[in-house]
Amino acid sequence: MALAPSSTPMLTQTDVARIRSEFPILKERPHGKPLVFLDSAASSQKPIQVIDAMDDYYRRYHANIHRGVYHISELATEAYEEARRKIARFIGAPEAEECIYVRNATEGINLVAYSWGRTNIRRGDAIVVTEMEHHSNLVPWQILAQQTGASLRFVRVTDDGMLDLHDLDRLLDGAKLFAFTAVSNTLGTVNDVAFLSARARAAGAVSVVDACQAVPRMPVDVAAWGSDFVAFSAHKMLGPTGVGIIWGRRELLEAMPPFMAGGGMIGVVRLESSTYAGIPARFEAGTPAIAEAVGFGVAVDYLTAIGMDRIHRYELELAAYALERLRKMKNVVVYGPGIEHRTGVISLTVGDIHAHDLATILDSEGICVRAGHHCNQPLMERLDVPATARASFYLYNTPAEVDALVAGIEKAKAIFKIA
Amino acid sequence: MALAPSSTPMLTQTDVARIRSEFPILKERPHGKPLVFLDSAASSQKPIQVIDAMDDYYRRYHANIHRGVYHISELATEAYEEARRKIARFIGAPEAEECIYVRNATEGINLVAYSWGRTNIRRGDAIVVTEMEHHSNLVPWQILAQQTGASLRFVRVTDDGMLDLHDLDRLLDGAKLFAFTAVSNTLGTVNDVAFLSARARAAGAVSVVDACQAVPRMPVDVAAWGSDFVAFSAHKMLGPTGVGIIWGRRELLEAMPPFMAGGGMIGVVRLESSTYAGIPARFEAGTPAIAEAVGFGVAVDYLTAIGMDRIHRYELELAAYALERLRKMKNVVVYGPGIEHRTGVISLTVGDIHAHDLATILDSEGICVRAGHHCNQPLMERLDVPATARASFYLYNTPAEVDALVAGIEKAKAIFKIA
Amino acid sequence: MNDFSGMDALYRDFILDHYRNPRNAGTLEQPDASFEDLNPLCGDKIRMDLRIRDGVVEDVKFKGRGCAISQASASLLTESIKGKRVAEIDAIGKEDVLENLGISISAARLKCALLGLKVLKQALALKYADD
Amino acid sequence: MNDFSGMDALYRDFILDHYRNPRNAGTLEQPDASFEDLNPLCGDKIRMDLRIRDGVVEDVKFKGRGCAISQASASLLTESIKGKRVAEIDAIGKEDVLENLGISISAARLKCALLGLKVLKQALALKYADD
Ligand SMILES: Cc1ncc(COP(=O)(O)O)c(C=O)c1O
Ligand SMILES: Cc1ncc(COP(=O)(O)O)c(C=O)c1O
Repeated sequence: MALAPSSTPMLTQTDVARIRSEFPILKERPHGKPLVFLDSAASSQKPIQVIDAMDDYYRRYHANIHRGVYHISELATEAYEEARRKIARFIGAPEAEECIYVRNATEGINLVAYSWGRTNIRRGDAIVVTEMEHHSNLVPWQILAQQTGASLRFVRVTDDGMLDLHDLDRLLDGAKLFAFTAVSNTLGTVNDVAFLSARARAAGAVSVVDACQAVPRMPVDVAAWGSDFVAFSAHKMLGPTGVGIIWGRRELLEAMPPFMAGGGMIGVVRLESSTYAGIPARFEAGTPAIAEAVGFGVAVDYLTAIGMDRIHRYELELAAYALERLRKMKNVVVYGPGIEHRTGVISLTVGDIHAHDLATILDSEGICVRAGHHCNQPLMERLDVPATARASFYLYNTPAEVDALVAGIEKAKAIFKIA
Repeated sequence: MALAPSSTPMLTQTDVARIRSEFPILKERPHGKPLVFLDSAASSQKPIQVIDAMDDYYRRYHANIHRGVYHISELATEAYEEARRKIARFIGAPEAEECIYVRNATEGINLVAYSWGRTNIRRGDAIVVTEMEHHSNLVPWQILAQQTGASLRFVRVTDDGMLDLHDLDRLLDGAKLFAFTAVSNTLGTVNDVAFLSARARAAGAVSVVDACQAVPRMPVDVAAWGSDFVAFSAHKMLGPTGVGIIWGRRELLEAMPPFMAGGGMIGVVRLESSTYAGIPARFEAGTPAIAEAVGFGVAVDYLTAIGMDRIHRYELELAAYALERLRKMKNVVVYGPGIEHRTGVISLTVGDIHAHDLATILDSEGICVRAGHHCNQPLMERLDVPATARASFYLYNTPAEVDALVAGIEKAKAIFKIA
Repeated sequence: MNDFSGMDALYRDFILDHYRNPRNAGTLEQPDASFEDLNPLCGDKIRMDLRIRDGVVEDVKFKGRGCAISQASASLLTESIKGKRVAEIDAIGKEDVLENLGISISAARLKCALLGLKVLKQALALKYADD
Repeated sequence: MNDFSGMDALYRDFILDHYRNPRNAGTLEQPDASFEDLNPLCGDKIRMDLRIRDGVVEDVKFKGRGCAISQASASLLTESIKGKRVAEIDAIGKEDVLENLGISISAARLKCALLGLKVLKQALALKYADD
């Protein structure tokens, strides 16, 4: 995907300095070193605005929502629904009611697998997924296939970490569902969601997009994508843990049976049977993550105020600089495609240093990277590497932190006596 | 259930004053009146310790858990697991790993209905529930019955709001599962969980206890109860929204297939199929509610420090005083059993004033009560009342707030020109 | 009683009167249009039956249960539509209902106040979808 | 190099040596006891094969992949158990393994350091459950 053309100015050093000052955790000094947080792809840090909004919620207007007629319950209900509207606008959802609150993207995908999947997938049907899926967008489809007697088909990954699309239409032929990620959480590969969604639709398959790594880091417009379901988590985009969204097209959601049942999602309940509420309530059984929704809304405000196109471009700048420096290092292997096909997520290995050992040594320098399979075991098999270290960049990172990463890798090489 | 004998001293006025000072929201003045929060059965307020713990988490050590080898991720993982151990101790769970984090009690019950239910319930099997269940412990069983071809049987409710147990053994005969609440959220009725669990076991049925209203307000020991599954929510017991627990006996949990699938709950993932982790990870797919678990642990610390037996006795004291005052009022009908069978949840109606109107008038006096069916539609049918107003008491309430409630009801009567 | 004047204004006499003595209470036999709905969160319920001749509402009855706001609002609504043309009724909006009630309604109670209108509109929509 | 002395201590020469030149690497044909396990969160994997005669471990081989800590720890463990009685091996605890490594391990890496011991114990448990 090419850079979206934009007339808004770049994030300057001053902007980034201000942003950094709003993230309290960046003042921490693990092992006495400044925190260099390069693991935002796993979970981002939170600005003070988000933390304060939840604090304020609990201090001033916490109450259960929807069923309360008193003042603080009205405030809580309104804040919960206002956050839904903000999130809907943020991703270009035609209607706020199409945005269902879930715990995380994983639950969102499972909701589709249970509610849409169990209703529509039958023995002999085909489900298409890709070889670069996070376990959360793979294992639910494996289980659905096992339980229904459907078959799985796989879009393969090329040696440079891109989707191998040469036989896509053959794979999609007769398929009922196509689940794919917008951005690889291991390689940073950016897929063409609009193209893939259109191919799915042309084949009569429903598209399920794992947008966990896309919504935090680039402008997203689900209507322009033309997808059917899109899942993402608040905690990766400056929001709190415990909340995420599954967006779906109204016609699809309205035709789906409930996933979980209980308080808040019902119409008329009799002992023997019940009717259910419309969307989004039908899919939000029980007391929801209210404070978390409020925090999520403020996270979206924060990102919107800066501008997703600027965040995207800044992250690409950091990634380009990191790739340039890392590719020059001896005995460092960087995985994934070139900068024109990726975003700020970089997987690498260093000589015969296992990724865990590398991460431990970087940690001793205050540098946080992830090590392991990144919930991408099949992709690791495909790349024939047991584990990688992964550095991921976000709006609060700096070129100096890229330099710190490079210096940390040099120290690891020295300790392991590698040239 | 009789009051647990205890040698610990009662909560004094001074104790309660100190407790109140630790709940920031109690300083709010809705409509210019002091907040009188009598809706803790829907969701409790939070002490500053809980709010600060989550604030501190986000400011100092937020990171995704389990897969991070760096310092703050270790801190987050340890805090998440330490909270699990605290909660397990709090409810007398033999092992912390038997406590599965869920969003709320509703999800906990659905987890059992999907994972245990779909594996063990077959056409023609019987599922027993009671007429006083919250929708969250009724509708999941209705759906399970519909999907499997099982039948539902109902333990009825007596006119004074108790379970009618005269034909319990007949109802349980041949049943596979018995789902019941420990405490009615509408009537405050306290059921004898140990007795009901034992009858279930004797009949060969698995017991699923909705402990949403029990764990916050009385000492609970799931091992002594002898139940199989127990569900509850943090937000009703001083903890945050977005987290709850389903506890289950290890043998049962270990034999159950996953509910949701994705990151964190897997063993080996290949493209075609996967193996799953042991408990509790098997049931915790995706990034969990980490900050919320941390807050939940602190809520449990707070309750433990005061002592659940004292909290229970104090709440009963308030309830007894409220019952005494309310029962003396003309045109006020109080539902449910006598104080010896209940806890501090009181449903009432006032003349021909609809519960919503009553709640609106009370709100104008700063008094928060719930109005409606309380997610108990079948029970309302049974009691032949379309809606009630419900006042519920907790450790931060005072006798003066009972007086405020009584005065508020008098005002409502005056406005509605009722004697 | 001036310390609860806000509530006195909300539950003014004519609201209580419509609540306790709803106008056009009951049902019609073989109505030309009919609909029942409820607010599942609070349990308020309203059914409306309409007799329509040549595009004019000749008669209307409603049956319901719920709070003073929802029942009085429905009662007032039935009074205001009798003898009106369907096209005129189509034009009735939320604001008209609230103005008719003459009281200020909080967000939490808005659904109560508007339930009658919602049911009325559904009844007409169903009828003219059928035709 | 003294500014990363902590890491130098962790990855001291003899750890790197055991990592790069694991002792008793490989597999045994027809082992008397054998087990393979992995740490699913990080992907470290170890298999251990044992030849046991009269309650004494005559030979042991291990095969694995993973970090320096897990592989060096397993290598050291195989060295320490060769010729030992099964009863003595039963008595080996986490502390012994950590002492043998001679380095301080953070909570996150503890599972790495102990994977070899876990596999060894499982292999023996399986064998003696079978007998
Ligand atoms: C008895 C009972 N069961 C279940 C629930 C549902 O709890 P939650 O909404 O936290 O899932 C509640 C509270 O609403 C309750 O009081
Ligand atoms: C691409 C991708 N999909 C899915 C997930 C799962 O997200 P969560 O754990 O928030 O459900 C992640 C993050 O872990 C991810 O990066």
